[in-house]
Amino acid sequence: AETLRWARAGDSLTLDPHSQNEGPTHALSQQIYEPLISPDMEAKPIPALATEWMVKDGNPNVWVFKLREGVKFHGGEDLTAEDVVFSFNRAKMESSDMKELLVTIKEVRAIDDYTVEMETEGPNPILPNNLTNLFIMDKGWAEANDVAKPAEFDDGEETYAVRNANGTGAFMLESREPDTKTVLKANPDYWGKGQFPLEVTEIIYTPIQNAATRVAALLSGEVDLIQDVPVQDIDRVANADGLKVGNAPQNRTIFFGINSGDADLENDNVEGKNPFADLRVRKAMNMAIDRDAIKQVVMRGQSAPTGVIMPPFVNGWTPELDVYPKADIEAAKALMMEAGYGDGFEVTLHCPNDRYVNDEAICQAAVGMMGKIGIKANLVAQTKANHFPLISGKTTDFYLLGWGVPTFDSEYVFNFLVHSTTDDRGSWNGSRFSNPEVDTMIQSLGSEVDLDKRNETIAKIWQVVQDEQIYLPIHHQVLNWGMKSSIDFPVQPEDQPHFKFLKFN
Amino acid sequence: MEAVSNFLASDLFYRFRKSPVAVLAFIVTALLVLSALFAPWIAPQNPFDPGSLNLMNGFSEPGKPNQFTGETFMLGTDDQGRDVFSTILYGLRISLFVGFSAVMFAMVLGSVLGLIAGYTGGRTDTIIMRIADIQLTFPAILVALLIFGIAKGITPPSYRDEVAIWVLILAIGLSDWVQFARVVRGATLVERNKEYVQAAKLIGRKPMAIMLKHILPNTLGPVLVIATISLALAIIAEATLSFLGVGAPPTQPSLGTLIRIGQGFLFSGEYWILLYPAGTLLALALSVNLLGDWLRDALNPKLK
Amino acid sequence: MLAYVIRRVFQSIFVLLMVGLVAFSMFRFVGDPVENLLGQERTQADIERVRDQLGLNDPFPVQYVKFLGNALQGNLGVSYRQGRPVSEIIAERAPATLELAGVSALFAVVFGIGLGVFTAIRRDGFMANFIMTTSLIGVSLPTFLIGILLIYIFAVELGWLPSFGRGETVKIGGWSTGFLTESGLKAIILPAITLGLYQMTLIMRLVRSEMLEVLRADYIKFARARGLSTRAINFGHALKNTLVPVITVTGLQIGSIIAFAIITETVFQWPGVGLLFINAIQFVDIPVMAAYLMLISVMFVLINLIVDLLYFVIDPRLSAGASTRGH
Amino acid sequence: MPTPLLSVRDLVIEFPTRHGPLTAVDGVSFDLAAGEVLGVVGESGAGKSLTGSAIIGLLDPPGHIASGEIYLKGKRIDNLRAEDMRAIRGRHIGMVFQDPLTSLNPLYTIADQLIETIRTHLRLSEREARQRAIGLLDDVGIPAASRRIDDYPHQFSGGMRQRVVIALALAAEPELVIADEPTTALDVSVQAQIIDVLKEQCTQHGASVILITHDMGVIAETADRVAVMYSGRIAEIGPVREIIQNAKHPYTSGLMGSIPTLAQEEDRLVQIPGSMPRLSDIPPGCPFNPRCEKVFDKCRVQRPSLIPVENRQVACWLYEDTGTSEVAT
Amino acid sequence: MSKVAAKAATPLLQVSDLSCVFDVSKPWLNRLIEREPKQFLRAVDNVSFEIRKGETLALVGESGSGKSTIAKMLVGLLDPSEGTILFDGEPMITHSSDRMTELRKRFQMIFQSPYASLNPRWKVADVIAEPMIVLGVEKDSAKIQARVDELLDLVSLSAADGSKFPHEFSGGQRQRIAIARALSSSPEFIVCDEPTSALDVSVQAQILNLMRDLQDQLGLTYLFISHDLSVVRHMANRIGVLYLGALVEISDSKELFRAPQHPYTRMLLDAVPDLEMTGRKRKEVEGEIPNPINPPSGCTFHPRCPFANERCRREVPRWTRTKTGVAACHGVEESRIPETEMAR
Ligand SMILES: Nc1ncnc2c1ncn2[C@@H]1O[C@H](COP(=O)(O)OP(=O)(O)OP(=O)(O)O)[C@@H](O)[C@H]1O
Ligand SMILES: Nc1ncnc2c1ncn2[C@@H]1O[C@H](COP(=O)(O)OP(=O)(O)OP(=O)(O)O)[C@@H](O)[C@H]1O
Ligand SMILES: [Mg+2]
Ligand SMILES: [Mg+2]
Repeated sequence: AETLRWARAGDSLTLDPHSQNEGPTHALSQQIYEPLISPDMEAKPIPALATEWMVKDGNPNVWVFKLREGVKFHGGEDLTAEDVVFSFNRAKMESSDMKELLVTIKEVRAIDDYTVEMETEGPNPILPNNLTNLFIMDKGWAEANDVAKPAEFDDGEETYAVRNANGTGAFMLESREPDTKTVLKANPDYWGKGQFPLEVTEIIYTPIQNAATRVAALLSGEVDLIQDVPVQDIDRVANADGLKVGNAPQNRTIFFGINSGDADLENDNVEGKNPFADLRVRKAMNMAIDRDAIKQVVMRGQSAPTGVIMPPFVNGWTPELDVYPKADIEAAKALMMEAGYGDGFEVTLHCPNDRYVNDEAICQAAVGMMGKIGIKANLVAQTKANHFPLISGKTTDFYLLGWGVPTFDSEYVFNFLVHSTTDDRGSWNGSRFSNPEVDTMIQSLGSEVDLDKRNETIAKIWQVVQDEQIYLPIHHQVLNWGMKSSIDFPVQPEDQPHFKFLKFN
Repeated sequence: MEAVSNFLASDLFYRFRKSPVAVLAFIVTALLVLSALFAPWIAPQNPFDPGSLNLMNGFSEPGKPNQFTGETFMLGTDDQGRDVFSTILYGLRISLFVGFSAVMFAMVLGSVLGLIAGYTGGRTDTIIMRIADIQLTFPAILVALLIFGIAKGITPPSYRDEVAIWVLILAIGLSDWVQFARVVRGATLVERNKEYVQAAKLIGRKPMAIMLKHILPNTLGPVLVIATISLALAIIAEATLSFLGVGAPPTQPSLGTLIRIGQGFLFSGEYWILLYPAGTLLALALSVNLLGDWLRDALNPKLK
Repeated sequence: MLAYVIRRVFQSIFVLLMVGLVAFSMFRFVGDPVENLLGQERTQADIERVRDQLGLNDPFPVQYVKFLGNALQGNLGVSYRQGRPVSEIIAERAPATLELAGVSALFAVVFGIGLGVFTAIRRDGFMANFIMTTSLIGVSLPTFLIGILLIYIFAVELGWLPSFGRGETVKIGGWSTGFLTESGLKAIILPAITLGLYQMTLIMRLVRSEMLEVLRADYIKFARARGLSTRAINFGHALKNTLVPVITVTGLQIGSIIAFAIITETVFQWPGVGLLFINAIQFVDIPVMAAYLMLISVMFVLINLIVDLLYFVIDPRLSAGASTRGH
Repeated sequence: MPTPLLSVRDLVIEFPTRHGPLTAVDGVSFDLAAGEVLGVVGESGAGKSLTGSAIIGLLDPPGHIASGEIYLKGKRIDNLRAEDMRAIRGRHIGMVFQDPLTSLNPLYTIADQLIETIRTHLRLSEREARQRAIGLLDDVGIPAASRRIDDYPHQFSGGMRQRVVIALALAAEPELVIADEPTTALDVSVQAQIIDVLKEQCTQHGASVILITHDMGVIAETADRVAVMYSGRIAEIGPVREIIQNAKHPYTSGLMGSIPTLAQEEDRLVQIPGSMPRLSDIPPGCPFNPRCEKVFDKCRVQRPSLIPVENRQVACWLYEDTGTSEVAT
Repeated sequence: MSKVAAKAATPLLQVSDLSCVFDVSKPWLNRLIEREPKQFLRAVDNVSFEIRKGETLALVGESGSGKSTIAKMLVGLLDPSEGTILFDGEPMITHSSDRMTELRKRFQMIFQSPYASLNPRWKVADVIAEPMIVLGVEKDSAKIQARVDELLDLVSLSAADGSKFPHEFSGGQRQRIAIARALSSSPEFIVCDEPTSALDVSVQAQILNLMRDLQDQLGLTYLFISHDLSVVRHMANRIGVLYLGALVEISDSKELFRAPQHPYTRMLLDAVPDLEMTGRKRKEVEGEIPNPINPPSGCTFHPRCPFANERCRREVPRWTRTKTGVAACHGVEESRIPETEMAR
């Protein structure tokens, strides 16, 4: 029997698999519940509860999923197509946080006990990518415990599913004290026996928020694995006896947003004009950023500098796009001069201080770099709860943001960051960039079945994004997990450990 | 002139000279205050001018040339390539400024309210002291957090940097005025019944004049003691608020902010980012505290 | 005395209302909870819907009155973040904080009074001076730094004590205690010292100066003149008289121990209400924050009330002429 | 001559200061017979209290006995170990302080304080001690003593409290009671009562008394002998009646003249110019010389010691060779 | 000499039916719960007297008898609850501030404690000059300086002392400074509240002498408050005896000591220790002062009075002319108190 003591900064918010769409929450759910298609330790989709899936012959609007047979829930119930239909419908409900991922799905139906069909509004070639965090619950259990609906924030009662779980996963819930300790036990009847190592018999999961304390816990041997090793402590952990650090590029890119769309800025000292509207200024800023220095010093080598705002896993990414300019202050200054801002200007830079790896330090470094070309950036660093509303509320003109692409497709990026802000798109487009042509192109992606054609459009849109320099990409984040040397466990790009893969040596 | 020679001949000064702890504490405090005052002339670098920093200098070890730039820094550099020595000097400036101003603010507010409460008595007294009680009911750190929250809400984001320091001063000051008010009120209650106050009333002196000219100077002894000790507390409070992320802006770090930044590097071997600012803070707070302690004993006639 | 208690209670209620109001007004500024509740993919319509559901669109006074009304019925709302009743969460977390605060307070009071008495009696001794000077270090470093340093020394370098958490806990009724297991007892040492150090120093210095003052009092001199033993004088006469002023400050300090637990709990990942509060701030979990602030002030008010009543027990002058202490 | 109860020899009390030690009491010597009442008068700061405190071993540091000896029943007590001296205090020497309001611990009942004192010195059970305590309170004139014994000090008036203090001082039947201005803080009409109680009790228990006071009147009525102190020294010591009616030392006679009396008719009081010197600048020679009308050269250089004149002792050069009074006024 | 001058003079100060009541009730909630009524303390109870120009009236009485309260009312530090005070025919309380300033120039006060009556943070010269400046007696700073020097000289200090601080002086010297301050606005009337009770006898003699010298020189009128009968006798032309806030006897100074009328006056005199050693045996004084909040009924002195009867317990005595002055005593009125000449 091997116990694994696991720690990360934040706790899962709820055990209800559909009420929060958030990393740490899914990370815990992944151990207990399973989706149809699950990401593996390289974030590649592999069969989980579904063994096969394909577009239905003759109808591009329908996906067909074949379910795994002989799967039992922890409570002993058999997994059937009924449960899948129930779970999808539950996830589409108003109070679900997963519904946005499923908007294109019109209907989910059980064909027989082990076949499910999903009909979408139009052809949706990338639908399976959206399903890796969509967990399947047992219909009977949910109904018996009155949790047929995901928990609502406001209805005052705690629903059973928030604290209890009945999944098909490799681990079963033993006990849970939110924010303190959660204990999982190996599922003796797991279908995957023989397919996965399944060496862990017990997981003790403790969130430890304070970075220093978290590292201390690992160093003092009180935990076996921590997910968020501060970059500066990597060496210390790696060099410590019996500890090692694993790393992998993460599915998240860090970049600066600049308001190039408005006629005038709120947060600057230039009257009646928007300096960011001038492409030369944006180019100059891009050139002023020394990404290598940020990598070298701020990130301690733990980042991949980039010239584009999408991680390399994403469809649409090319090495060419990823190329970034070398820092060139002189050239940048010249551009500023040319744009008429030789004397610089002042602007406020908004930054979160508890969201991304060294977010505040990156901003500080950027302030210095901007300073070198005459842009005086006043840094406002604050907690994410204050930061993000500025972006979505369009009240910041210069800000730091990190973006991951759960669908592994550029469309996701375009929808949120490039499309003009409308009711259902562009909600995070703090650049205020708005180009009707580009918008049309983005809209076409959703229903384009011809993948080549679709990729062509994607490339075109990226070209505009790059030419217009609407964002200033910085780097792709790198994940670092610190663990006992005796553990053999790769780092998962989505920061989601699947402990059924973990091996001891 | 006369005042100086009087002071030099006074018992206070004599006792001061005879107390090695007090002398040492005074020297350390004076050194720190002076170096903060003259930071722009002493510091090799202006760490508050981000444009002049070179990120590549980051994490230079004290006294060793940087592996990329070859530059050498006496006390090393932090994660932003700021010279730790310079940053300490500038941070000290901020810490001392915040500390002094907060204590000043608390002192003026507390003394005035205490004076009015003690002198006027009656309902005014009750109201003021009730407010003080409520204030005490609410832990200082929460008060500070609260004020910070409110100030953040009502100031436009772009001015936050400028107002951050003032908010800090307000927050610390507001959580600290009560003890001044209590002490001054207590002293005022004693003084106002003394006959010299009656003598002043007798000739028709207005309450304002009596409070300011007669009573106030006689309450200054204890106020001074509290002020000294509060100064140390305010500096620490500033550091604590910085730890909670509501302190001085990171581009203009105070000692507290520096420590908050530095504590992240405790395990990674860049001890200097934490050690030197923390050492400075300790030296400052300790010597100010020791001075306050000594002053309290020295000014307490009963303790001779 | 009854009148006194009644007056205190009324004042306390007033204090609570004030605190509630202030606490509540703060929420408007800590950030928008909706942003955290909804994921990246939310639309403007979602935001509006949730705001409406949470009553965030009501005018501020309406929100406050609603909150108060519910609070009076013991309903502190539901945590945005955990989706559970706040009262339940608090009930679950309170034992950790109370145990920590209790041990810290005990540590502060026992050592504070002990060392205070010692340094007062041995006023000019080397040990006393040494203690006095080093004790200042305790108040010259911010709490969080002391905590981190303790972790570094005792957990990482020496490996003697755990660096975080409460260790094993045992549930007795609704109360989970760490006092009954070895790991639980070990786990509380560092946080309790971190949290209590400042207060200990304060109490110690206060006891010392009060005691020195009392030792000069006429009745002490008279007690000496009657040939009473030093023990009887120091502990029977001087200490008891010292306690009268010390009690107030100690009461206030115990209150701030609970408040300062925020920092200690953050550093030691101590699963108490302070940590809950800090998490709540980050997630703008308004109901939790409000409940926490109210809880803290209720505790403060209670402690103050107890302190005030203690006076009546200790000082016979008060129970006779209850008005002698009026402000 | 039998050994006196108390004998003070050349007592010198000093305070170390930054300018060297200050001598607050300088060469005080006197004897006290059993059952005798010795009055000590003098202006504020003359060293009366210090002398009293030194005898009972309660000088507040940094004050200390720099030289001299104190004997109680022939046994030297000024150099005893703290614990031995403690056993003498209360048991052999009792003390009454000036302010009855602050002499009692406000947090304990009268019974607590009395019983504690009694049981510290006498082997008595709690009940016996309580009985004795009630008896003591009765003796000092506290009405309904058995009921009031469980009251707290604040429940008594000033006069009653001073009675309690006297009871406490006498609790273990000391042979010597030092009363340091026992009536100054009390009302005029009560003062006399307290002095009466004190004297009566001491006579009853056969205790000697050192009565320190400003008030010549009190001394006149109470004391057998009086010592007049000036600047830390005894200026004149002798039987009360004679000193009051026929003071020898110019200071004493000045002092007597400066007291307004009920009988006096003069328009002006006798007035000694100036004031008593501060400890830090006591003039050489006789400390009174700058204020003395009859000063001559020797007074300014040489310090007079007590010279027996008639049946008293005077520290004044006027009486140096005569030994009798020729200049008496 | 001063005593002679006093004879002809007209009243400078007329006090009639003066009372001062302090509300010493517990807070209302306590009263509500403990069902107690409001409590009042009559610190001064219907006191009437007058002081003629140039004379010294003394008030004696034990602690708490209301001496200081009367003094404070006379100089305007405390508002009377009832009664009037006429200063030179003018009511003491005027709301015109000009009139008030004019009045204030004419009276002054000397306090008991030489330590508390001088502001420790002020230089002596400033202390003395303050009344002049505030009352606008003198504006020119050179003249003020000259006047301060003159005053210091008048009280036998040197002009150089003006630049020192109070703590550099002995108690007697400080009281001289306080006197100098009192004189700086050239008042006619000075209230002295136990000016020497904190001083040693030898210094007391200096101060008393100084005060009498000044009275002769400047024609001052004194209200002299003390609890010390021998001092009072030395200073006063007439003496008023206070008991529990009420005047019980006013009489010519010498007469009072020769033939005290009121039993309380007798008791006070009896309590004075006998310095002359005449062998007079003091009479044991009975009891203590009652609580002024609940004073005894009738004549408040009756519980301690050896001559008290039913009437004394019931009825408040009225003023009776006596051979020596006036007294408030049923016994005196009924002439049932034996005429004991004092044995001296
Ligand atoms: N702790 C001290 N340090 C310095 N000098 C002291 C100290 N205590 C007393 N003295 C000095 O010793 C002298 C004698 O003091 P003592 O108390 O015996 O006077 P006293 O005659 O009792 O006066 P009083 O009548 O005011 O009580 C005084 O001049 C006083 O200033
Ligand atoms: N402000 C006040 N509030 C309530 N009671 C007061 C106040 N001032 C004086 N008294 C009371 O009035 C009475 C008379 O006081 P006052 O000070 O006039 O007495 P006194 O004769 O001057 O006594 P002493 O000799 O002690 O100075 C006392 O019982 C006192 O307690
Ligand atoms: Mg004395
Ligand atoms: Mg008085």
